[in-house]
Amino acid sequence: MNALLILPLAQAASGETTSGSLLSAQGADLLYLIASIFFILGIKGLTHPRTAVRGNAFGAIGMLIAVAATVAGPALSGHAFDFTMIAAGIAIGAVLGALTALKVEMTGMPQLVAVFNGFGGIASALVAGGAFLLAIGTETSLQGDIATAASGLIGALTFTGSIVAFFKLLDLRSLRKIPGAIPGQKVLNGLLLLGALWFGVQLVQDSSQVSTYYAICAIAAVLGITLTTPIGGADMPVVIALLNSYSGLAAAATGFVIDNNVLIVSGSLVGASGVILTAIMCKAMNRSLTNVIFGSLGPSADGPSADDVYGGKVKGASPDEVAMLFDGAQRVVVVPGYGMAVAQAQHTVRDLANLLEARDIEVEFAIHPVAGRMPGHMNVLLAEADIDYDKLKEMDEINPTFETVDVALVIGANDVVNPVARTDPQSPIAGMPVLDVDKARTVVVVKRSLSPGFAGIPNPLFAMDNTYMMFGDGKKALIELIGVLKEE
Amino acid sequence: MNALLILPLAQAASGETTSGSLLSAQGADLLYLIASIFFILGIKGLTHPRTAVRGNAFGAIGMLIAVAATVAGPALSGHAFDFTMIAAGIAIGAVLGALTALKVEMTGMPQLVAVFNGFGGIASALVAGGAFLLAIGTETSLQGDIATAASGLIGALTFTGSIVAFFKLLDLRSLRKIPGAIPGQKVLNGLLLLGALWFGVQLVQDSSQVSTYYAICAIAAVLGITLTTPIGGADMPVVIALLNSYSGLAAAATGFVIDNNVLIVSGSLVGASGVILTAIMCKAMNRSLTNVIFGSLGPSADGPSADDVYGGKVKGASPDEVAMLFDGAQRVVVVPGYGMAVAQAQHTVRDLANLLEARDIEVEFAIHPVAGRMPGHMNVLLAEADIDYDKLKEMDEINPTFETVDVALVIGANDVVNPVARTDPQSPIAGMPVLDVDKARTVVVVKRSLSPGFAGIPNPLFAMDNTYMMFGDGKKALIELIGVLKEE
Amino acid sequence: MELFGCFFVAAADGGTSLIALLTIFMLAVFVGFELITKVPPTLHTPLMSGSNAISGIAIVGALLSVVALGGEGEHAGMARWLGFFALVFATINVVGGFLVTHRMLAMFRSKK
Amino acid sequence: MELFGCFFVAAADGGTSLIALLTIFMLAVFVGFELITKVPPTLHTPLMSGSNAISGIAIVGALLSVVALGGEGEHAGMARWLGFFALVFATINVVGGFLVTHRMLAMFRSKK
Ligand SMILES: NC(=O)c1ccc[n+]([C@@H]2O[C@H](COP(=O)([O-])OP(=O)(O)OC[C@H]3O[C@@H](n4cnc5c(N)ncnc54)[C@H](OP(=O)(O)O)[C@@H]3O)[C@@H](O)[C@H]2O)c1
Ligand SMILES: NC(=O)c1ccc[n+]([C@@H]2O[C@H](COP(=O)([O-])OP(=O)(O)OC[C@H]3O[C@@H](n4cnc5c(N)ncnc54)[C@H](OP(=O)(O)O)[C@@H]3O)[C@@H](O)[C@H]2O)c1
Repeated sequence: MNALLILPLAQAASGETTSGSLLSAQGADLLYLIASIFFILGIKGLTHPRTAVRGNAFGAIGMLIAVAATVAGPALSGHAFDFTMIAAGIAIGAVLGALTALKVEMTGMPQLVAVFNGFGGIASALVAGGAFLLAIGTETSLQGDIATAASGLIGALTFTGSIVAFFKLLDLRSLRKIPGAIPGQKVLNGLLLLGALWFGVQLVQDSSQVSTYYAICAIAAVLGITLTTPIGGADMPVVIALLNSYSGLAAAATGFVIDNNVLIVSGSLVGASGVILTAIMCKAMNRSLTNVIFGSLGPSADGPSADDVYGGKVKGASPDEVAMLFDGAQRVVVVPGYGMAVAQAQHTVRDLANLLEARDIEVEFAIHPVAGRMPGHMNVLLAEADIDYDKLKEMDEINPTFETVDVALVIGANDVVNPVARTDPQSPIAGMPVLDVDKARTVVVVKRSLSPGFAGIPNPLFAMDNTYMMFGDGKKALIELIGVLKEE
Repeated sequence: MNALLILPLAQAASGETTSGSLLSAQGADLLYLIASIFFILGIKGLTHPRTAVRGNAFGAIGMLIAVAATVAGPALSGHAFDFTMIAAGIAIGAVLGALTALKVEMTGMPQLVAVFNGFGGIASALVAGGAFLLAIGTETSLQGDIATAASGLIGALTFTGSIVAFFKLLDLRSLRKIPGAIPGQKVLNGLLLLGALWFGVQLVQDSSQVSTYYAICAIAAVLGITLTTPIGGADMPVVIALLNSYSGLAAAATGFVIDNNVLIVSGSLVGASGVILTAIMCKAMNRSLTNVIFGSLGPSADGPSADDVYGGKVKGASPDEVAMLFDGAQRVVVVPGYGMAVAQAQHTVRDLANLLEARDIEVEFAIHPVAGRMPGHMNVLLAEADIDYDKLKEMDEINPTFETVDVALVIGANDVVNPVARTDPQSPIAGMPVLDVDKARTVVVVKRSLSPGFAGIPNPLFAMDNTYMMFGDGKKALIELIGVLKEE
Repeated sequence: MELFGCFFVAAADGGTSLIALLTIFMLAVFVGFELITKVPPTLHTPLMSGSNAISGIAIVGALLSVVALGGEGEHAGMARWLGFFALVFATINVVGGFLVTHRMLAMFRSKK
Repeated sequence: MELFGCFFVAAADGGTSLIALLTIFMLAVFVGFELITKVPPTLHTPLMSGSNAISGIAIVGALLSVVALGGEGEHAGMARWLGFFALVFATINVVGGFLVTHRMLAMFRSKK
């Protein structure tokens, strides 16, 4: 279908002006162009922490301009429509969005991003669907038909996929065992995709049937579920980044449907962003995207068992003992991991760092690119706790210096400090770049047990001579440690 | 005028296909899109020496695609035209271009770029003019009229400006004294610009007069001359980069005239490139663009005279004496400057470096961003002499290490090693970042006399205790030095 | 409608306008790639939520769809509800996305 | 034709097509800026001559103008010559520019 042929939508794109609108169609288009510039400047702002707040504001301004151009433009004026419904839609959305954004814990960011992603995707699919419905009975263009089918497919898939990701992230541990690939999973997915594409072809050949569009969306929605369900909960961040990219592509496709440049520009920006983040995460985990989506990463049966690795070699240490390790230390590096996020220990970590610094100890934070469950997850948590970002060191920067570290304090990190990645080419994380914590003079690991991290493999670091395990919940253990240090 | 209304040109842009053309209008447009992608990938290739050759090839392929799309597209087919004339035009251009490109000495690059720039500019202006002529008598659009006027103005100005720059670069020394700003120069330039703009307005108001377009071009051509003539010959590189940017803008404007995306995309790329190079050069010279274009940078009367600076303090050294300085040296840094280019000494420098390296001396090259007369000028010359680009160090990298340099060998450089830039806030080059050659243990300067460099000021480096002047033409002096070193 | 060689057919249907849209798409993808490879890892989470908010641009399409609220056709009723839900979802995405990104970014600061 | 507020008038005349062209222009400028700031100083001279060659894209316009060679109008004769010279100049720029850039770049190589 070609939205250009629907009268009201068309006026936004063609040359006609409806008397009564504040802006001519060209005026509105010019504002859309300005909005695109703001979006680009917004992303540009995010390339540096100093300009990032302003960049985000630019993005918001761009959105405001685009909305204003639409409202004041010719498309909305001169038509009888239920203004209450628009106002209600915006009000409901704004309140829900604002509440969620203000209430969410920083540890809940992955879930939030997942669910917002899904909303972006479904909105695009719904818009394309609306335009499709309105165009029924008119002649349509191949361009519009293809874009409509693409928008429905990608949008619906993004929606259900994101919702699954959301639930998987909500409670990682309990859901982790459940799904697993059902037999013939890949065949099923393939069939679903073929089905959706088949209906897409139908839509292009005959764009007068509403049911075709619904069928595409329904199949894509099922596909979104079957694709994401078997993926390990901890792989969800990669999936989310990919879905982020899809939500952008859906918006761009909708731009082709309604012939609107600003949708195309911003959709492409988001699409590129998601693709790059996905690639970064896969690289940091040394896995291919296909492996993340179709491979299963379970505890490998043939690797060394936990007993082999730990048997009799693990030394526990009480907070008092750990406190003594800091006597005379000059350089301490804190390695935060997913467990710190779970324990919400970031503020306690900050207090500890301040205490150590008050003793003239140099404290730095070593941030692994996939520590936690989102790219940059640790940075956000530590920033929340008001820790100067100059103290956060990236892996490549800090790795060569671990030999001069007196105490490496590992808080709830596991896989990202597992030396097996370097030493055992058979291990499931072989080749994944890790923080070389084992080279520090002493290592203190704070976690609740010897249970494995996301990759499900034992970690020989815990059994090293110079490693001390301080068992306990991240936050509680650190509070005790702080208590001891203060008493001294 | 609006080229869309000219029948033949229009077919390239509208939906009609002329029977007999190989490609539909849409096919041609698609090829133009692909050509644009090649241009972007071409520039992207230039971001690393390893991919640069491929990048340039991509650019050439893009151009080939664009030309093929035009020739095979509907615009050229089905019309009676003199094919011989096209073939002749292309043949003449290709032969002249290829000969120039293959014959030019690497030291002549600035001149070559200048003259090619001018050709690009005039070609754009001529195309816009041709389209304008053909549209006379038809109704024209404001967009097309504005773009035509812009293309004529920028194109003609770029042409004459580049030609002046070319001649100034051909023989710097002899032309340098001649021009100087004539009285009332700025007023004249302002009047010319106003005149050109006035005719531009005329053209927009009444696009049926050929003479209006000629008037714009003629005035702009004069303006190109009066603007560039007073600018010092050594400032020409900045002017060339700016004109480079203009030639891109002219192409983009022509793209608006004939409604062609590939012209707009590639024109904008070139425009951006020129602007950035201009900014980089201005920054490296610590001058503003206005100062380059309108200011005059002569020997400042109030600065210390050459006698004050040099009187009795300059030590000459023979090749034999200089050769001895290399005995026991461990680290030598070569600082090439404009004089090396004039003397065409790059191959001799390479021989010298090889000789020193054979003696286990570490040899590096310190490249100042505006050494020579073009950004990257020294890099090209040294690369021509087959010197590994890993040995070329940028200013910021090498400056902190000059204290550990045994011999700094300055070959035909002057301003870029003048410590006055750091020490004397009154000096015309105050604040320009320079290579801290004066911190090396010994300094050897190869030049013909004590005469100043481009900035026209004396250089206290030459009078320092640990500086030895080896007077003579760069190439000859080095050959003698090599002779002595080989005898030893 | 012929499907084979559909891309060219599509080009033929949409005219230059489609090529212009594709050119815009291509250029925007390049801009996106170049910019986003420059975003430091520290800012990857805010980038994700911020770009997320930008993908809520579908709000513009949702607003345009509401003109259907006054429409008469057979499917206008359904289109109205699709538009309404699109509006709600897109607004959540936009408002929530920019706000939460702001909250996160406001936490980043150098004490230097 | 009114000149004041000419930008808006221009938009009104050219229709969406002009905005699309402006969008393309804007995006291409961004791509250019982002890419070119990444070019190392070593390659600035080849960048200058290479981008120079790209600005010879006016060759496309020159080729399109030659259709005037068969034209009949009052000014066709003049337009023909303008097109011819545009073709010569643009071809010199293109052929010479890419060749000389290639010559320069071929010299850059790491011996590692
Ligand atoms: N960041 C990303 O973008 C991303 C994306 C996809 C996948 N991943 C994967 O996620 C993993 C991240 O590595 P990681 O080292 O950060 O985490 P990890 O390997 O998943 O290990 C987390 C550890 O934290 C401990 N823990 C859990 N709750 C705790 C609490 N309340 N207090 C203290 N400790 C607690 C757990 O041990 P206990 O149960 O014994 O306490 C667990 O061993 C990598 O394998 C990476 O590939 C990351
Ligand atoms: N690279 C750019 O992009 C660019 C652009 C614009 C302006 N500039 C300006 O150009 C200057 C470049 O500095 P620079 O240090 O390279 O050069 P310079 O300051 O111009 O000095 C060049 C020196 O080379 C000597 N020389 C000339 N011919 C020679 C020969 N045959 N053999 C040996 N020596 C010879 C000259 O002294 P004798 O006559 O005594 O031999 C002269 O002092 C800076 O002031 C910069 O601002 C550069």
